[in-house]
Parts: sequence; C-alpha cells; structure tokens
Amino acid sequence: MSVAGHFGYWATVFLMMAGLFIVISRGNLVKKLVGLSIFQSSVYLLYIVPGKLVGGTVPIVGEGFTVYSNPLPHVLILTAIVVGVATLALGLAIVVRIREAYGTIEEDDLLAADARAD
Amino acid sequence: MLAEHFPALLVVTPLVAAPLIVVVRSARAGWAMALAACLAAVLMAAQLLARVAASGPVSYAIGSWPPPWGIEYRVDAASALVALLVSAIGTASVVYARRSAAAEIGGERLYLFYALMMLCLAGLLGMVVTGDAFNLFVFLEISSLSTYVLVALGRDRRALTASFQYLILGTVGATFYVMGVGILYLATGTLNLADLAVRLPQAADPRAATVAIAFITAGLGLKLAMFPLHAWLPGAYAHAPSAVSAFLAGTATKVAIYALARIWFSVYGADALLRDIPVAPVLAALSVAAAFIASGAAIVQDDLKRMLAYSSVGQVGYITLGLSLATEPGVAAAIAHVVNHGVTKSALFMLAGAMALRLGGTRFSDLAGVGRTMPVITFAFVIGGLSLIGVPGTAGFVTKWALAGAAIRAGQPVFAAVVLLSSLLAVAYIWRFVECAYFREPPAGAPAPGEAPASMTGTALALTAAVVAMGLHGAPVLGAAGRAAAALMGGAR
Amino acid sequence: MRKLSAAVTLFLFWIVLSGYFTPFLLAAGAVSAVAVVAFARRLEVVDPEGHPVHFAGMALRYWPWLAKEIVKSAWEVTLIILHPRLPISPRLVRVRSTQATAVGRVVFANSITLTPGTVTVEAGRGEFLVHALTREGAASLAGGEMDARVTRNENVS
Amino acid sequence: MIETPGIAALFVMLAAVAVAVARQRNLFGVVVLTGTYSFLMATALAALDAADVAMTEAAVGAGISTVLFLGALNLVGSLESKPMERPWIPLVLSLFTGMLLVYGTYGLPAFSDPHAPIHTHVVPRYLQEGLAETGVPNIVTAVLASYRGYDTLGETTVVFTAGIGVITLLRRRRKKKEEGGS
Amino acid sequence: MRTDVILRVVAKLLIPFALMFALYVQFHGDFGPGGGFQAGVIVAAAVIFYGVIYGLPAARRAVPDRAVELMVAAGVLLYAGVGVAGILLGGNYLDYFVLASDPVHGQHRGIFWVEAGVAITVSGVMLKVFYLFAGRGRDPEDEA
Amino acid sequence: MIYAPVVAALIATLALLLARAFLGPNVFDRALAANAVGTVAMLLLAVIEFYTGRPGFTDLALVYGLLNILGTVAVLKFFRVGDLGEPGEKEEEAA
Amino acid sequence: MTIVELAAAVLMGLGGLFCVVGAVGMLRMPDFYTRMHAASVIETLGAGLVIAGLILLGGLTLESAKLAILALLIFFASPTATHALARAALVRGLEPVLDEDARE
Amino acid sequence: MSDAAFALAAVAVPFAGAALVALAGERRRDLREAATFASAVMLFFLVVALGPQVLSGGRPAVPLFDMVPGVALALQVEPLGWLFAAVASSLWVVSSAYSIGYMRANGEGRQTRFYACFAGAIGAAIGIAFSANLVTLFFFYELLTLVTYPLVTHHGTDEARRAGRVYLGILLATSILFLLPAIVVTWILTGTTDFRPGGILGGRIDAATAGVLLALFMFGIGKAALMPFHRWLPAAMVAPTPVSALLHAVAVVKAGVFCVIKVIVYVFGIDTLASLGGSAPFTAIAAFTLVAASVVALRADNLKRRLAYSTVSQLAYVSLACSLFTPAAIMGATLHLVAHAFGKITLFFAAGSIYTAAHKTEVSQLDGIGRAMPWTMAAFGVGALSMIGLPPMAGFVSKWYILSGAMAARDWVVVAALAASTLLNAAYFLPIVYRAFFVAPAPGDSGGHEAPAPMVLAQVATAGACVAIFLFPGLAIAFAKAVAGG
Ligand code: NA
Ligand code: NA
Repeated sequence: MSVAGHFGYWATVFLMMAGLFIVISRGNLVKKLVGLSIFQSSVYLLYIVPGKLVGGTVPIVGEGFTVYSNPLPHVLILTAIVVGVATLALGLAIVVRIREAYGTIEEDDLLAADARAD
Repeated sequence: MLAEHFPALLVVTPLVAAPLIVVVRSARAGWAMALAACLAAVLMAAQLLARVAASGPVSYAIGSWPPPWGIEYRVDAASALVALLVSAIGTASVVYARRSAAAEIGGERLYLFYALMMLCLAGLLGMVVTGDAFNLFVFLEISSLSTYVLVALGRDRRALTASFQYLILGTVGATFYVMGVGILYLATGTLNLADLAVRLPQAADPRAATVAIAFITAGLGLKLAMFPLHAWLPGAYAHAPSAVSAFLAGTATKVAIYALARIWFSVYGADALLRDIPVAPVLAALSVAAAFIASGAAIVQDDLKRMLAYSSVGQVGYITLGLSLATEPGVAAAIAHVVNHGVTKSALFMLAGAMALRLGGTRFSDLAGVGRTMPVITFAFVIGGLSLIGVPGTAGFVTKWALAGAAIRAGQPVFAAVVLLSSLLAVAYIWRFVECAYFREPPAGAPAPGEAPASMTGTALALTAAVVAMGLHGAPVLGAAGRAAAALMGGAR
Repeated sequence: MRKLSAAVTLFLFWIVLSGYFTPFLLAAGAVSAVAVVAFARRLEVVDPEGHPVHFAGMALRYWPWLAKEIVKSAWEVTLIILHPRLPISPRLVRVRSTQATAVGRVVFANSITLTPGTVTVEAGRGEFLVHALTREGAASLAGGEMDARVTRNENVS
Repeated sequence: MIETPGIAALFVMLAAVAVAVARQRNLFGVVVLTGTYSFLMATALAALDAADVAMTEAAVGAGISTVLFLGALNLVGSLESKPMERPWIPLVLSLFTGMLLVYGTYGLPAFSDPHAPIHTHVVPRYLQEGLAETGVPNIVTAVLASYRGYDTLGETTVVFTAGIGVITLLRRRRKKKEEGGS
Repeated sequence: MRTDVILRVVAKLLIPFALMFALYVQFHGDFGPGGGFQAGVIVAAAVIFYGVIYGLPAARRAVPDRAVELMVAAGVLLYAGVGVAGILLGGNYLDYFVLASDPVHGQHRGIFWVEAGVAITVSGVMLKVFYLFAGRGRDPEDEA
Repeated sequence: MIYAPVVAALIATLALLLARAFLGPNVFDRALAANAVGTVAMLLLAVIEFYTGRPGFTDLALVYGLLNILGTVAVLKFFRVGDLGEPGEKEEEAA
Repeated sequence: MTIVELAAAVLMGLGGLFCVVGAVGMLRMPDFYTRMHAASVIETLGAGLVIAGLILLGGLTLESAKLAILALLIFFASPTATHALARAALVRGLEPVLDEDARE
Repeated sequence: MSDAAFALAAVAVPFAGAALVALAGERRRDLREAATFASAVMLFFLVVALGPQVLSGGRPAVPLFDMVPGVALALQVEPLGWLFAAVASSLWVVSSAYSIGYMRANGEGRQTRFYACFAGAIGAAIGIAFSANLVTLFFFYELLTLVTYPLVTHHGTDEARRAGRVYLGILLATSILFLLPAIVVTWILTGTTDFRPGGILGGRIDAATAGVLLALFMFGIGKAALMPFHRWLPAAMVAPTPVSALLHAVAVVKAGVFCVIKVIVYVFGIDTLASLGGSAPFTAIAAFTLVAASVVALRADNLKRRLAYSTVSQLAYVSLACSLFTPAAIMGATLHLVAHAFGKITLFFAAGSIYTAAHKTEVSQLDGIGRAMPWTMAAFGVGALSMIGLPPMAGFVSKWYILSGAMAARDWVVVAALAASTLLNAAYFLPIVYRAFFVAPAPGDSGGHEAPAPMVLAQVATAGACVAIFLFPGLAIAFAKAVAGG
C-alpha cells in the first residue's frame, strides 16, 4: 500500500490528467486529437503495469521459465491501441474536412462561424 | 440447428454485410444487402426473445471457450428486447434511407453509407448481447466510429463540427468506460460480467468498486447523453442525414442505457448501489435536471431536428430516472421507455426528414404552413409529439404511467411529479410546432402541396402507427420490459 | 539472376530472424521471399540500385577502414563535446565526389554522414555539400581519401 | 533489480513529454514529440514484459500516427493560432478525475503483487494450459486470436470501420467526364 | 528539386527487407511478439515509405486503390468467415477446434487464418488512409 | 548486474535527448532528438532482451528502426515540399 | 563473471557512456547543424559498442546475427535520416552558425 | 348483434363518421354533411338500443386492448354513462342540423376539419361515457381535449391561437399533473382502475390520503371547470357557436362533471367517502365557484361569455352536489347533468342564431330583438328559466334533488349557496329576455329577421326537451337512481 508500490497508477493518473487537460483546454482540433491520444494511452499503463511481475518474463511459454507477466492486459491493450489509431485517423479526416469547409480548425472560430449561421 | 447460433449470428450478419457491401461497391445492391441483414437480425432477435421468454437466458461460448476464459454471449429477456428494438429500427431506417440517403449523400459514397449503417448496427447489437465487459468496449467503438462518420455525412457543414465534437466526447466516454472496466479487472481478475458479479463483492477494496462504477457511469453517460454530458447530441442529431438521425435516436443512446443498466444491476446489484455507493442519487439528480433543463431548451430551438434532439436528452432523463430508482418496477419502466421512446423518436426524425427533403430544411421558418403542404406527415408528427408528451393512446403514455407508478411505489412521489411536470414542457415544444405548421402561412415560393417519397412516408407512418399501437396495447412492451428488468436485476447468472 | 539472388538474400534474412527450422516455417520463408521479390519488382526496387549485388565485396574491403575512421572521429567529437569551451568551427564545404553510380555516391555520402563531425547536406553529381563541425574535419574530408576508397570499391566488380 | 527504477524513470519521461506536448504550439513540434512519446511508451511497455503491445505501439504510435498527423497537417496548417486562455476549468476537471482515479486505485494491489486477483484468476489457465490447448507458445497470441478471438474480430472491424470512414469522408467526387466508367 | 538520391537508394534497399520482416512478424506471431496487426502495419509502412519517397502516383500504380479497397474488406471477411466455418463444421462461432481432426491443429489453422485476415485489413486500411490524406491536396482524381 | 550501468546510461541519454526535444527551438532539433530517442530505445530493447533472457525484443528493435526512419523521412519530406505524396517538384512556399 | 562477460560489460558500459556524451553534445551545441554531429556519436560509437557487447554475450548464435542486422539497420538508416534532416533544414532556410573563417 | 357490439359500435360510429367526412372533403360537401348527419342518427339509435338492457341491470362490456398490464382499454355501459351518452348523442343529431345551417350561413372556412373534429369529439365523449376504467376514461378524456383543440382555434386568428393555448394548457396540465397521478395512485392502492359499484377504494385508504386523492381528481378533471382552473371555458368561446353549443354545453363540460360523478360513485364510493368525511373543502370550493362564476356572468356583456360563466357556475352545482356524498345529491347531480345540457345548448343555439341573423354578440345590443326573432328568443327564454331552475323546466327537477340532498345532509352552507346562485341566475338571464321583448330596439337598428330554418328547428327542439324532461322525468330519474345506487 506504499506510494512507491503504486507508481504505475500515478503515471496513469498523470497521463490521464494531462491528456484530458489538453483535450478540454486546447482549441486547436489537431491538438485536441493529440491530447486524446495521450488520454487513451494512460489506459495502457493502467492495465499493463499491474500485470507485470518482477522476476517474471514475457508471457511466451518457454523452457526454464515459470513466472510470466499477465498476458491478458496485453491482449486488451493491443485492442485499445488499435482503437486509438482508428479514432485518430477518423478524427484527422474530419478535421481536414472541417478545415476545407470553414477555413479554420480553431474551436473558437468554428463556434463563431456556426453562431453566425444560426 | 442454426438457431442455437443466433446469439452470434445476430451480430455477425450485419458485421459481414458491411465488407460485402464494400466489395460489391453498388448502392442499390448495398441497400438490398443491408435490408436483408437487418431483416435477418430482426428475425433472429425475435426468435431469441421468444426463446428466452420460454426457457430462460441463453449463454453462447464464442470459440467454444467456456467463460470466463472465452468471450460469452448472453441473451436474456433484457438483451433480446433491446436487440429486437435495435434491429427493428435499423430495418426501418434502412428502408427509409433508400430515398432519403440517396437525396442527401453523394452517389459514389452511398454504398459506403450502407456499409457504415451495418457496422453501426453490428456494434450496437454486439454491445447488447455480449457478456464480457471488454468486448462491450470493442463493439461500443465499432458503433461509435461508424456513427461519427454517419453524422459527418450530413449536408450542412455543421455536421462536421458536430461529428468532431461527438468523436472527442465519445472517445473520452469510451476511455472512461475502459478505465472503469480496468479497475474492475484489477480488483477481481475477470472481465466476464457474470463472473464479475460473483467476484466483485469479495474484492478486497470497496473504493475500487465505487470509483469503477463512477468511471463507467460517466463513460456510458457520455454515450447516452446523460445530462450534463449531452453536449454532443443536439448537433449530431440535428445535422446528421435524416436516416441517420432516425436510426441513432432510436438506438444509440438506448443501447448505452442498456449497457449501463446491465453493469449497474447485473454486476453491482441494486442492493450494493442503494446501500454502499452513492451513485443512484447523483443519477437521479442529473435526470431531474435533464427532464427540465433539456426539455426547456427544446422549447427555444429554431430548428425542428435540434428541438427533437434536446427533447431526446430530456427523455433520456426519464429513463435514467427510472434506473436511479433501482427497483424492479423502476428499471422496467426505464426499459419500456427505451423501447417506446426509441420508436417514437425514430418516427419523429423520419417525419422531420421527410419535411426537410421537401422544404429544404427543418428550421421553423421553413416549416410554416407545413400542415397544409404535407398534411399526412404533419399529422403523423403531431401524433409522435403526443407520445413525447405522454398522451394516452401513444407509447409515451404507457411508459410515463409505468414510471410514475414505479416512482410512487419506490416512495419517491417527487420523481413522479417531476416526470409529469416536465412533460408539460413537451406540450410547449410540440405545440410550438403545431402552431407553426397550422397557424402560419407557407412562405412565398414554398413547394406545392405534396408528400415525401412513398418509401420515406410509408416507413415513418409505419413507425407512427407502431407508436399508437404500443400506446393502445402497451402491455406487451411493459410485460417484456418487466421480464427484462427481472433479468437485469436477477444478476447476470 | 538478380531476382534469384534477391530472393536468396531475403530467405537468409528470414532464417536469421526466424531461428525455427520447421518445414512449415521454412516453406513460409521461401514463399515469402518469392512473394516479396515479386512485389518489389512491381515497386521497381529490385534493380542495380536497390539490390547492389556487385557491392558485396565492399563489405570486406571498405567497411573495416570506415569503422576505423568512425571511431577516430567519434572520439574527436567526444573530446570536443566534453571540452569546457566547446572548441568548434562549423562550416559548410563542397566536397568532390568521383563516383560514377548512384549507389557509389550514396555510399560516399552516407559514409561522410556516418562519420561524426561531418554530414552530407546535398549529394549532387560530382560535388557534395557537407557540413563539418571543425576545420580539421572539413580538411580531412577535402583530402579525398574516403572518396577515392569508395570509388575504387565501386569499380572493382 | 533495475527494472523498477528503469520503468519508473521511463514513466517520468513520459509525463514530461505529455507536459511538453501541452505547451508546444507548433503542431509539427507536437507531432515529433508525439512520436517520441510513443517510443518511450513502447520501451516502457517492453520493460513491463508486454512485447507484443510494445511492438504495436511503436508501429502505430511512431510510424502510422506520425504519417497520419503529417498528412493532416499538410491540409490544415501547422500552427496552433491561439494560446491557452483560462485553463482553470479544464485543470480542475482533470484534477478531479485524477483524484478520483487515485482514490479508486489506492486500495488495489501494489506493483508486482503475485497474489493480486489478476494473477490468480482466469489467467493461470492461459499460462498453464494455453500451449497445450492451442499449440501456441506466445500466450498473448493464443489469447488474442483464440480465447478472445472475438475481441480481435471486433478490433479488425474497428480498423475496417475507420478505413471506410476515412474513405467516405475524404473521397473526392469523380469528374463528370470520367463518369460512365464502371 | 529531384528526388534525393540518398533516400532513393536507401529506400530501394530497405523496402524488400521491410516487407520480408513484415512477413516474418506475421508468421512468427505464435512464437514471439507480433502477428497480423503488426505485420499489416509494417507492410503498409513499407509501401508508405515508398510513396513518400517516390511519390503518391508511383505508389498508386504499384498498389492500386481498387486492390487496397478490396483488401480492406477481404480481411474482415476472412476473419468472420473462419468463424462461420466453425459453425458449418459443427462448432460454435470462431470455434477452431473443429477446423481439423486434431483440435490443436485446428487451433493452429484458425489462428493462422484470422491473423492473415487481420493483416490484410490493417495493411489495406493504413495504405488507403495514407493515399487519401496524401492525395487530398491535389486535383480531384478518379479513385476507382 | 552487468546490465545496470548500460541501462542507467541509456536512460540518462533518453532524458538528455528529451531535454533537447523540449527546448527545440525548431522542428529540426526536435526531429533530430526524436530520431536519436528511437535509436537509444532500440539499444535499450536489445539490452532488455539479454537482461530477461527472452528472445523477441530484437524484433521489436527492428520495428523501431524501420518506423523511425519512415517517420523521420516523412516529417522531412513533408517539411521540404509540404506534401507527403509529391515526387518532389512542387514549388517551395515560404514558411 | 567470466572474461567474456567482463569484456561485454566494458563494451556496453563504454557504449552507454558515448551515448551520454552524444546527448550532452546535443544539449551543448549551439545550433541544429552542430547538434547533428553530436547525435552521430550516439548512432555510431554508442550504438556500435552496446551491440558489440551484446554480440559478445550472445556468442555465435542466430541471436547475435540478429543483433548484427540491427546494427546494419542503424548504420544504414541513421545517416540517411541525418542527411535528410540536414537537407530539409537547409532548404527551409535554417541558417547554420558558421565559424568566422568559414567563408567558402 | 350483442349489446357489447352495440357499445363498441357506439364509440366507433363517430370516428368512422369523422373518417368519412375527411374522405369526402371540401369538394363533396353534401356527402360530407350527409355523413355527419347519418353518423349522428346512427349513434343515437345505437345508444337508445342499449337503454333497456342497461336499465334492466345489464352491463355490456367490451375489453379492447391491454394498455398497461392489468389495465385494459375497455368499454362498459352503466346507467350514468348511458345517460351521458344519450344526452350527447341526441343533442348531436340536433346540433348537426344546426351546424349545417350555421356554417353555411356564415360561410366558415375549413369546414371539413370542423365536421371531422366535431364527430371525433362526440366519439371521445361517448368513449368517456362508456369507459370501463379510469385509464380508458383518461384516454378518451385527453383525446377529447386534443380533438376539440382544432375546433377552438378554428378561425386561426391570433386570438384563436391564444385561446387555444389557454384551452390546451389548462386542460392538459391539470389532467397530467393531477388526474394522471390520481389514477396511478388509485391503481397502486387497489391494483385496478375499474369502475365498480360501491367503489374500489373502500377499506384501502385513510382519510388523509382520500382527501389528497379526491383533490387530485377534482382539480385534475379540469373540464369540470372548478375554480381556479376554469379559464379555458370562457377562452374557448372564440370558437364558432355550434362548437360552443355542443362541446361547451354538452360534450366537454359534461364530460368533466360526468367524470367527477363517476369517480365519486364508482372509484371512491359514496359510502366510503361519507364514512371518511372531510368533504368540507371541496364543498367550499364548489360553492365559491358557484357564486363567483355567477357574479362574473352578471358583469359580462358579451353574450357567449355570459353563457360561459353561467356554465362554470352550473358545473359547480354538480360538483357541489357530488361533494355532499349522499344518494339524493348524486341523483340530483346526475339529473342536473342532463337538465343543464338541454338548457344550455338551447341558450347557445339562440346566441348563434342571433349572431347569424343579426350579427350581434353583446347583451347590450339585444334591445327589442325578440320582435325580429321571436322563436329564437322564446327558446332562449325557456333555456334561461331552466337554468334558473323554475318549473316547468328540467332545471327545476335537478335542483330539487340537489336541494333535498343538501337538506338531508343538513349542510346549510350549500343550501345558502344554492339559493344565492339561483337569485344570481335570475339576475343575469332575465334581463336579456326582458330586453329582447320589452325594450325598444335602438334607433337605426333594422331589427333583422329570424335565423335559418335548421337553426330555428334545432333550438325549438332542445327547448321542447327542457319542458319534456320536466313533464316526463321518469326515465331520467330511473337512471339517476341506478347511478346513486337507489
Ligand atoms: Na556525421
Ligand atoms: Na503475437
């Protein structure tokens, strides 16, 4: 229950906060997507750090090894990474279209343009 | 027997239809394949619903790996009902899209539209029938990603900003969900919902369970447009192509609600929620706020689709209010409203889409005098609006009845009052449309009287008729919802 | 011939990577090698530039010398970095290149870059633009030994 | 035992890059930093024995994402035009969420606790029987492709969805004169 | 300015090895890190590398859009098809045990084909996305 | 124990390179640092392979190497001509 | 600790040191172009020595061959990347800091 | 055909008529009006045919749909409902004739919608009359509100739209906020919402709950126009006169008080209420409404407005009677429902005739009009006397029973209120009759002529009915007794 024993969680928490902060606070849409990527990546650590066993190895069964780190989080996070890049691709495609339609990718300008349209 | 594979095939059929459509590259064939997949899904969901009602929940081990090691598909009275709703509305939307999407989306992208619809449907159905917390996330993302694109296909450039906003918030929500699931996994070592239900109470630390449900509720709350996490919904629904609005309004938020109810009641259990974790009162408060604030916002919108969208946020408030009661009648009422409001809102968006097609838009200034130019569509819209208000004889009444009853039974008459009082706001926004449609003169240069294409009008009217039928003969839905609630609250096993 | 040698090279690459000698994986490696060569031909990368078999001998004759040069200049740069006053005299110089083929020029250019203290900025025909960290580095390059060695090796086969 | 401090050091660097990303306003700079972030993340993952994940993160984060960002920046311009204003609400929101997560994870098992539920439930079968049941020594692959193969079907579908989504969004209309081809 | 000679030559040298490496990653997913997804990404990266250096039209000539779009769909179909095969052979969906008389052999077979499906779709999608982004700034052109 | 010094040195290298990546001041400096980070990460992976005695990390390092060069070249190609897809003859725009 | 291990440890330690030196150079050098030379130290001596040490530990195995491939990749790719960087920087008009006497 | 089928047909016929009207459309107006008239007549015969069966104790029942589990959308004919249906259907025949004359003579627009909604309103009223349970009643109650909304806003003017808002706002709000919760609570308490003789709440409810529940019902039934929820009624007077006549004299407002009686008799049960006591607040509110509305009527110059407030006050009679919880008072309430219907429709017919023939809307314009329109003003006189409750008019019979109920309950406040309102009734009706016949027309007033024949015939018929009910009260009393459980 020591703070040191939870450093993985701290890293998760910090990256999550940083990512969320970028997503919310930055007006540039590309920057938001970058923040979103960081936010998503915090989950990697949440899952994978606790799966590590010091003295264990990669979960590839082989002669002479008995202690393996937990493979299940690896499987899950592989999926999460794929989801992340898929989201990124889509998000960027939408940003490109927004830029073509509005001439800007700054949130404030977009809001102003939409407000004028209403 | 093929029928024993229906739990898997229900999802796989639309999932396979999507790449097939991409291979075929034809809008016409794509439409036909999408329709066929939808109809197959409807039949399978109906068969499953009947089977579950007759002989209890069905568990299907994908890959023949037994749960919790493999991924389990689990059909019970709740998931079968929601699956039937989703596939039925999907079918209607695909039929409707034949003319509507052709008019709104460029020809060379039309086949992709149908593929995306199928992906969205597959994703939603997967969320419904899966018995695995992480698999739910995967299908959530399938449905979300396809939804972002579908929304972006709207004609107006604001569809793009709406889609982007949805993408950001939807991804944040999904990530919150995964965090919650991750905490649950760390605390219990399992991802299978049924297994979680068994192991969670034995988990060492109650704080983890509390925070996990907070993250999951916030995450799914974003997807289901729970107030105040609804910011993405009005823009998305208002600017998406009509067929997409109709489809999403009836399915997307509803499936997220189902997922939330599944985790709340099947994994955590009502007792734990009411006793240990203060999440139900928070949800109740937000629901009340939604019912009033969002419905109030609906009144002041200048655009019919946007008005309907805000109305959806308010109506979702009713549903979450039912869930927050954490009693069987409350959950049953919520599920019933999922079905009834799903059909109602789909019908309304279809009708609004029909108006948009003929009038070029759904701003109230476009709609002046539409009661004379499109009498049938307008009349049907009024019927649908009455269902939003909860007038007897419409589906909305049936669930408002159940919800008010559940609130009173749960010793929360205030919530019953909230439901009824806020439906007066629905009176206001629906009557705003009525006055616009019937009391204002059509603008100069308005199109000559005439209805939308038959496939659109017909689908919309069929759903409107369903709204009335479910209102007059509401017992089947309420009965099914009651069984669904029992299944949800009886635990996943 | 070039195709065959490319396929064989790739198959050897596979063997080194794989370390498994099951029939299935060996067959997979062979098929993969053929498939990659076929696809690479589609990309038009299996040509004298892309698969310079004739440069094979160079590995033995030129690389040891190059390695020595690299270590030498790396050490010099290390001393500069660690020197309190950071005694640098950066400059852009033009260096003559006498190689006839593109591959030869690339070998020369990359050798320059690989050697700490000099970087090829432009690899034009007959003359490179090089950024050097020190006067001495530029001067030794201007001496032309490296150019000559590369050209010699280029002409061997 | 250099693993733990090494991993911790990588985490600190990751956090530092995240902060740098937040502060950097040239989007090219951001993209480059993001690539660095991915390399660090992948290294950390490798150090955590998640070799498959590390390979994926490296391939995706440092390779594909960079290309994607650049492709997009080409079309949208590369400078974030406005500096940050009033960051307090986002800050408070992020902090609140972070504190919630801290609260929730504080009671969870500590790093490398072999008696944690995740090491004692479900997973033992994969590690002990996986090779015999699937013939695949890499348990990650066994779980990914077989035990939880359905997740991976979903994951492939996610990629497919993104693919046709981008096609749908970015496909140009054909020129009139080229019509009638197919 | 002309394509840089250094990049051109190094790319020619690297790309076949990158492709071979991708196939290695694909086939050795059972034994080490890697598998369909990673292999697919590396294949796509190799072609993208080619496209970056030799230009988008060259890449499109080598790997036409139509083929890429087919790959995008084919991988999912292959994966889902393995699942259906499980049903047809008397098992559950995605049941590999029934794919061969020996269950473990069946598992091998199933994993092989689903990994192939993943690789095909992933490489197709990555490539297509690159084409679309890189081609966006130019004149409209027929993508069929 | 023979690995501890090299791991420590490599991590220190990473930290210093990151400092350069943050300081910039321009995108080339950052790209240079990022490229070096990739290289050092490759070395770190190779060391981890021997430290844990498990094969596979070299594969990982090779992936790094391949994608590192792809990423760097893409950034530069982009910077030079402002377009990923051009063969190279597009006119220069002022930055 | 055997002789081989000792030798390997020395090689790897030296490699690590050169890496640190290169990184210090990256920080100390005045402009982008000069920093490239510092980076070269990492990619040549640093990487080379570390990998050499590892090959020594691995002996005559396929694993060592793989490491050699890795080294080859670094030696082919990194100068290419450095060159590309330098060229791009010059083309985009990034002025190098030059010594007073460096007027060609 | 069984009696159940008759009951179902009675509800269905007006809706079928509405559909026919809509199909006929503006182009075939003769067909359209024929459809209206034919439906009215057919409905009347269907209702009449049910009478003997109901009087002899038969209760034809038609379960339709399971609206919510345990609560079906179902019809059942019992004496009170039959009586209401009989009044509504017979008056529809008369008012069909009247409407045709009125609408044609005034050249009103949107007549198809008018006739269709009119028929729909009658259908909803019959549905209310025949509902077997509270939910069915609520369904038809709301339907009636909605289908009359287009009638109220018929003219499409801003004034009409504002009136429509008030109309819908009050009626929907009260029904959703009070009536629906009352029904839900009843359902939760008893597990049923069926109307049963003797009530369903007996033994399941304490006095406090009963008081709250009763309040919810009384105010929830906004159509009964208890103050302060009465404003929709005068607002609705912007509608064409036949609408005011039929709907706001018969269908809508009677539906309101009908619901009140039905709830008190069949949901609470008179005995239950009497045993629980606590009726005083409702009695007070009803009494206040009774007197206050009369005062407002006295001050209204607009004829229809005066009639409207008169209606508010007359409805309060029924509510007042109901709140006494005695059989005699319930009988009186039932009879008043009938008597007021015939009297008030006569008055509205007359007002419409005056508007059609002389284009006059204000009381102050009516000097000497009796000379030009003797039939109309005679009918008006009959209606007015019936309202006041003087013999030989129907109003006397019902007021007699209410008064005796009040005396039996020894509720002197009620007696006083009745007396006061009778005086007020006289004060606001008799001057009109006096002006019409005994004051000379204003100079320059041409005097005009009698209204078109269908209208005159209709008002004479209803005036005659007022007298007839006084002369032959047996049938009505028999039904009223059956209601009160006598
Ligand atoms: Na160099
Ligand atoms: Na793998």
